[in-house]
Amino acid sequence: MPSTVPSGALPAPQRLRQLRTMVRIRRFEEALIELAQAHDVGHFHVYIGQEATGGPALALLEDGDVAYSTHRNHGHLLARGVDPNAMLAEILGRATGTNGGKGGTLHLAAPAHGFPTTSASVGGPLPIAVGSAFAFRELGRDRVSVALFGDGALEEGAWHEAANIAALRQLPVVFLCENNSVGAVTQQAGDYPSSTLAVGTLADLARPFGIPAVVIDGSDSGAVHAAMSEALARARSGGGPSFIEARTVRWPGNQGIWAELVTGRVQVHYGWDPATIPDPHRAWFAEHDPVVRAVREALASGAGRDAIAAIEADATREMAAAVAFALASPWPDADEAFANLYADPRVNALATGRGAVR
Amino acid sequence: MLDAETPGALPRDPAGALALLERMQLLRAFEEKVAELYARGQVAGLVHLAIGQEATAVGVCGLLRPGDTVYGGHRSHGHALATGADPERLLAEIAGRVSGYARGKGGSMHLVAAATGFVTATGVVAGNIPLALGGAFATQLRGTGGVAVAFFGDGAGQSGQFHESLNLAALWRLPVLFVCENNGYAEFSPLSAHTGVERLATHAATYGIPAVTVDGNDLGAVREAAAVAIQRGRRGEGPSFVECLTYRLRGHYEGDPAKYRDRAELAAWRAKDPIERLAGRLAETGLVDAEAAADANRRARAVIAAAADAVLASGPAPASDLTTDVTA
Amino acid sequence: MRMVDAIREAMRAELAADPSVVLLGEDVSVGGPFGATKGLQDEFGAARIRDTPISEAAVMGLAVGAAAAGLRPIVEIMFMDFATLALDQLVNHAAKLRYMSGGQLSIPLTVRMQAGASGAFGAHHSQSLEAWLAHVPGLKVVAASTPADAYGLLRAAIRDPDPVVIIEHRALYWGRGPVETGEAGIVPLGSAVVRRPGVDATIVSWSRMTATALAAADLLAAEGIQAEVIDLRGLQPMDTGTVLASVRRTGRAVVAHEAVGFGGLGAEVAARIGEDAFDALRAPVQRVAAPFTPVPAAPDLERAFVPGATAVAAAVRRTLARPDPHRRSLEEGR
Amino acid sequence: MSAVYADGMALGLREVLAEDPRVYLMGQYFFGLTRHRRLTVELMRDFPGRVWNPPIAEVGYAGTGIGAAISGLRPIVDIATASFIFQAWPQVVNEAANIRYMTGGQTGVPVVFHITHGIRGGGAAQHSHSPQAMLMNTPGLQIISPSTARDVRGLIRAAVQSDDPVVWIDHVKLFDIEGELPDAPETIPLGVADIKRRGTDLTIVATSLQVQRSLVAAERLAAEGIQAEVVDPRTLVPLDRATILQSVGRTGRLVVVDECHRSCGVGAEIAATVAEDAFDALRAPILRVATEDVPIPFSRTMEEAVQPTVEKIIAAAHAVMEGRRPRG
Repeated sequence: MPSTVPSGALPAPQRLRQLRTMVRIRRFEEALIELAQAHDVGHFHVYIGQEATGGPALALLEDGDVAYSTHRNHGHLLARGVDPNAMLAEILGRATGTNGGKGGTLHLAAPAHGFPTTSASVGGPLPIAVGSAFAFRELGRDRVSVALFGDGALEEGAWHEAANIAALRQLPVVFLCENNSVGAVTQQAGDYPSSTLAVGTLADLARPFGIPAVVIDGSDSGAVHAAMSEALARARSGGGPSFIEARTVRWPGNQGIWAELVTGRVQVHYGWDPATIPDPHRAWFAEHDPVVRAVREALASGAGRDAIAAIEADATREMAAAVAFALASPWPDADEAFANLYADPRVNALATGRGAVR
Repeated sequence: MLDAETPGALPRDPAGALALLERMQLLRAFEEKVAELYARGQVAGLVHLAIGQEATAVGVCGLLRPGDTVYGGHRSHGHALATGADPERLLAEIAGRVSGYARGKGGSMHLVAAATGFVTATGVVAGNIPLALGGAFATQLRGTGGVAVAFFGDGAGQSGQFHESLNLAALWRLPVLFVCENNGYAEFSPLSAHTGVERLATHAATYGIPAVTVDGNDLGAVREAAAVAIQRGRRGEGPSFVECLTYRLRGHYEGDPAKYRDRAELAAWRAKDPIERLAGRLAETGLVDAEAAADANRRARAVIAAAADAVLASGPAPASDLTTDVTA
Repeated sequence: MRMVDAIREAMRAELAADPSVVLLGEDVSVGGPFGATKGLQDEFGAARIRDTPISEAAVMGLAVGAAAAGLRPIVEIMFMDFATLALDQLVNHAAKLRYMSGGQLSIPLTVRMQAGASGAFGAHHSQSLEAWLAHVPGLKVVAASTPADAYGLLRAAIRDPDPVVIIEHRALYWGRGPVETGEAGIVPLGSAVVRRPGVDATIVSWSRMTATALAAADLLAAEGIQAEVIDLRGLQPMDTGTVLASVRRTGRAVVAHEAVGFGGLGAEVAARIGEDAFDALRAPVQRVAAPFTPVPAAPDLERAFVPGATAVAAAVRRTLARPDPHRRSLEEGR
Repeated sequence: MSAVYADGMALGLREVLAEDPRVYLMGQYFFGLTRHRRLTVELMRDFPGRVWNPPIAEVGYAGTGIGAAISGLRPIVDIATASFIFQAWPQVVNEAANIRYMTGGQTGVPVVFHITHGIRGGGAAQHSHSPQAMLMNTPGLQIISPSTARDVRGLIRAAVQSDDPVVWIDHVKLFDIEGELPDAPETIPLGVADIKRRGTDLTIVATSLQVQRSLVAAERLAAEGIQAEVVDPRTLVPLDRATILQSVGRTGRLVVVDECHRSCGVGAEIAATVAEDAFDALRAPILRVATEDVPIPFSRTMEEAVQPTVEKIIAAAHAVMEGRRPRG
């Protein structure tokens, strides 16, 4: 059984910083779901319920570190400071989006913030993350590459091949598995926690490779902070890869294929006034919601309610503005569809048949 | 573990013991003949020999019964022979003759002898492992008690298909036997250059698949481990994993000078030749004396020599066969 | 009946008729993302209707092995894009085992793949990759444009002794049409059908583009141009005879598909027409297809990516606008 | 200076390794199992640490190459036998090819994937693939397909210098083909075809090994008084359509020779595009000489029958000269 990391004790300012990120992620996703009621946004995946994993973990990365995310990437990008205006615009397919409308929700990318590309192919990012780690090592850069993935990615062969290479060459990569399968509707595998993986503990999959592995409560921002700090330090000091399994409980709105805001918007005062939590989803907010939990922990660390309420108000305003920005943004020109296939304009023109060849 | 009365351990009757020895000798004679024909230019293509690994093929396949299925890889002449496939038709296939099992369409790496349960071999490392799962799935659905066997080398253990297959077999409790013939080399480099994992059986254990590592040059040890695993499969208790530590005495393929390994290592493994070890043990126990063993070897070589003569006399695969068997 | 229901009814019929038919896929027990398999597990049990891990390679390989052992597996690939993950098993194993074994093995495997660009799913969930599969000897590839064909082709595929890939366009799933169920509804693989007769030009299309081609034919009819629309249905093997017969009558051809044009199946159709109906051609065969780019996510860009009826109609007009002097001079020169 | 193709390859690799410290070779089978394998050994000796032997895990190390390229290296990833690229497919076509476009131009993937394609003699169905048509249908990849020592050396430089993924395709039967190498390194730009032989009567567009076969065919045709122009596109993506169209514009007749399977092969695209844009110039149907639509059979006689040969090229040339289809 891999070791587990206990919740760390963090000071109030750090708690508040983490909380700000988590509330911003939540408000972003809530705004997106509401937006989808009125506009044809297409299909997307939200990060609600996992904020305490990506928020604190990715806040620890430094300039030049990279992270490779998945179809459920919005929270990851926000955690590293990507502009929500550009993110939402991309999700709506607008010219002002992070990818100029060519990626959409599944492929949000922001290289300047350490997200070179985002793959929506399950397991796809893992070998690529290992490759960045390989480059860092060979180039003598003290940087770390993070592979972000869900429990499903471990069912792919790509995981096995990537883990083997990372371990064989002791590469500076962190495998951060966000196991949100707890409470999933399709769970039916009897003895196993995941419906489609025949292992008792996902982190056990890293063991044969000799990769240090921990299981943590992904709703516990202190535990995430501690585990990620250790993994990053190991990577930077030449100690090779690490594996973190962060377990979270699935948000009730994520039960179907389309996210639904069945719980309504979270209110930070649920943290100090649990009686105000609406009934149907009381248990989730009170016991599992990482945002409400972070509010409680911030209070316990000495932070004031006013400061927390201000964070919420700021985030609400920020995301309302992002929605307005995205909706007001222009659509890309149809000609844009033929740009960016290749860097060399001559090759691009030859291949697409558009634009000047020479 | 099994006691001496179980079907896994070496037979206690001289005829049974001799039959196993003779089958191993047949595999050896067959592959030496392939090497000879290859050197003379009478066999083309990529040819991978398993000389030195006969105990795993004969050890496992000798325990199978009709309805069981076997799925091999690029080094699988022996596996096919061990299921009882006809040496002449196999050799003809390897030599690209019309009398081959696949009328020359498959060749050395893609042998198929469906009638004896050797469903297919593949030239893609690890590609056969999921196929074996499919055979196991079919017998599970039909409730026949049959098992499927996947033979693969240590190089396959680093492949994603290997991982996916272990998971799926464990999840669905498929009656499949994973036989890893760990001969220490993945193509041209030692296993340690491919993975930090020393025993590939460790991966199986992660999925809760019962896994053992045995001396793959000891026929008795292979049979014992395989027998336990096969029984488990027949009883509906799911997959098993047997890692056989062995060695190929020739290069990765015919023509490979195998300079990447040293003479001492080769000599040490020659001393552990599975056929000589079995013969020695049978002589010690008095079941089969040296003379009987030598007679058996002569018989095996005669069978192969006759097969080779027939193959060389038979015609090449006709070009008119080219477009048949693409679809039904 | 909606196409998605027709697909389910086809599977239901074959599952009921033949106990060796099994269904494997991610989340098929709950119907998959589009509901095509809904209720089948209740009816046929968890042994035959199996949820799989997200392990496309192993699942495809397992299905190939099961087919070799006599089952008739149906594999659902949630998005055709994910076929990339199973390609080794499809190309190197499913397609080849009969041939490599000299006919000893049969692989009666059906692979359903949902495909196409709609709904702004972006580059990893929108591709039409039929040209790859049609290039692989040993695989059969079909695409349905109507609920009736979705039903009939799928039943034929499941009964076929060889691996068949059936391409289902996501944008067609909820479209309705008459479906004749039962044996009479079975559609033979590799048979094209003329959806609309015409005399002036031939439009060859499949999958969603057949509706686009028909819309183009309506536009042209208003101008007095009668375009014949062929729905190829079978992409490999291809019913070249129906195509050539039409082109020999009309002398002009347009091939319209949603996949990327360069290296696409349209090139194969055009090349066959050029080889075998050269003398009948009165204008160059025009290809209408997606540009040589990945599928963009933005709805506007996606619309720019998928060829529309106006593009198809314009291509037909181009073929008609050509005078045909060189052909005559060639004849005279001989 | 005179050199064989493999020497041109080795020289090209040596030059890019020496010039650019970001270049890494991931894989050791650049020369397959041929006698030229020693060239890789020499590169390993001269560029220590820059040549890596990965596990048999194509998805894993292809992706590793992609990630390394994103983060500042210029890896040349050797998938070896082209048939194995199907295992790496998700990374090559779904990740590498899409990233620049999907990210709206933010992230480039300067990786090179090397494969050795084609009918090699006894490779059978799983070691003889020519997957370039499938790769060609994948926007985002560039494909180089050299046919001479000079071209491979110059195209390697272009591939490594490109900021986007390149698939580099060799044919194992090219390795021993003699050619001339210029004294100084040169870069041959992507998307520029080369007219390998001038002629006035018909155009033969050929790729990879088939360029060499077409040149032999052209010499024989010349002996009959037919002057064939042989155009080598050298890169399949981007394709230099202009050079091909100009040639057909001059000759009015076209034979396309390519080793892919006929249906949806490289030849289909070239035939279709010429028929679209040089229709008025065409005086005969375009004919394709391709590998038949069957898996590659193992046996020599059948292998010979499925692939493009000098004789088939000549027959096709005669047919287009006469304005008819060849018999059979």
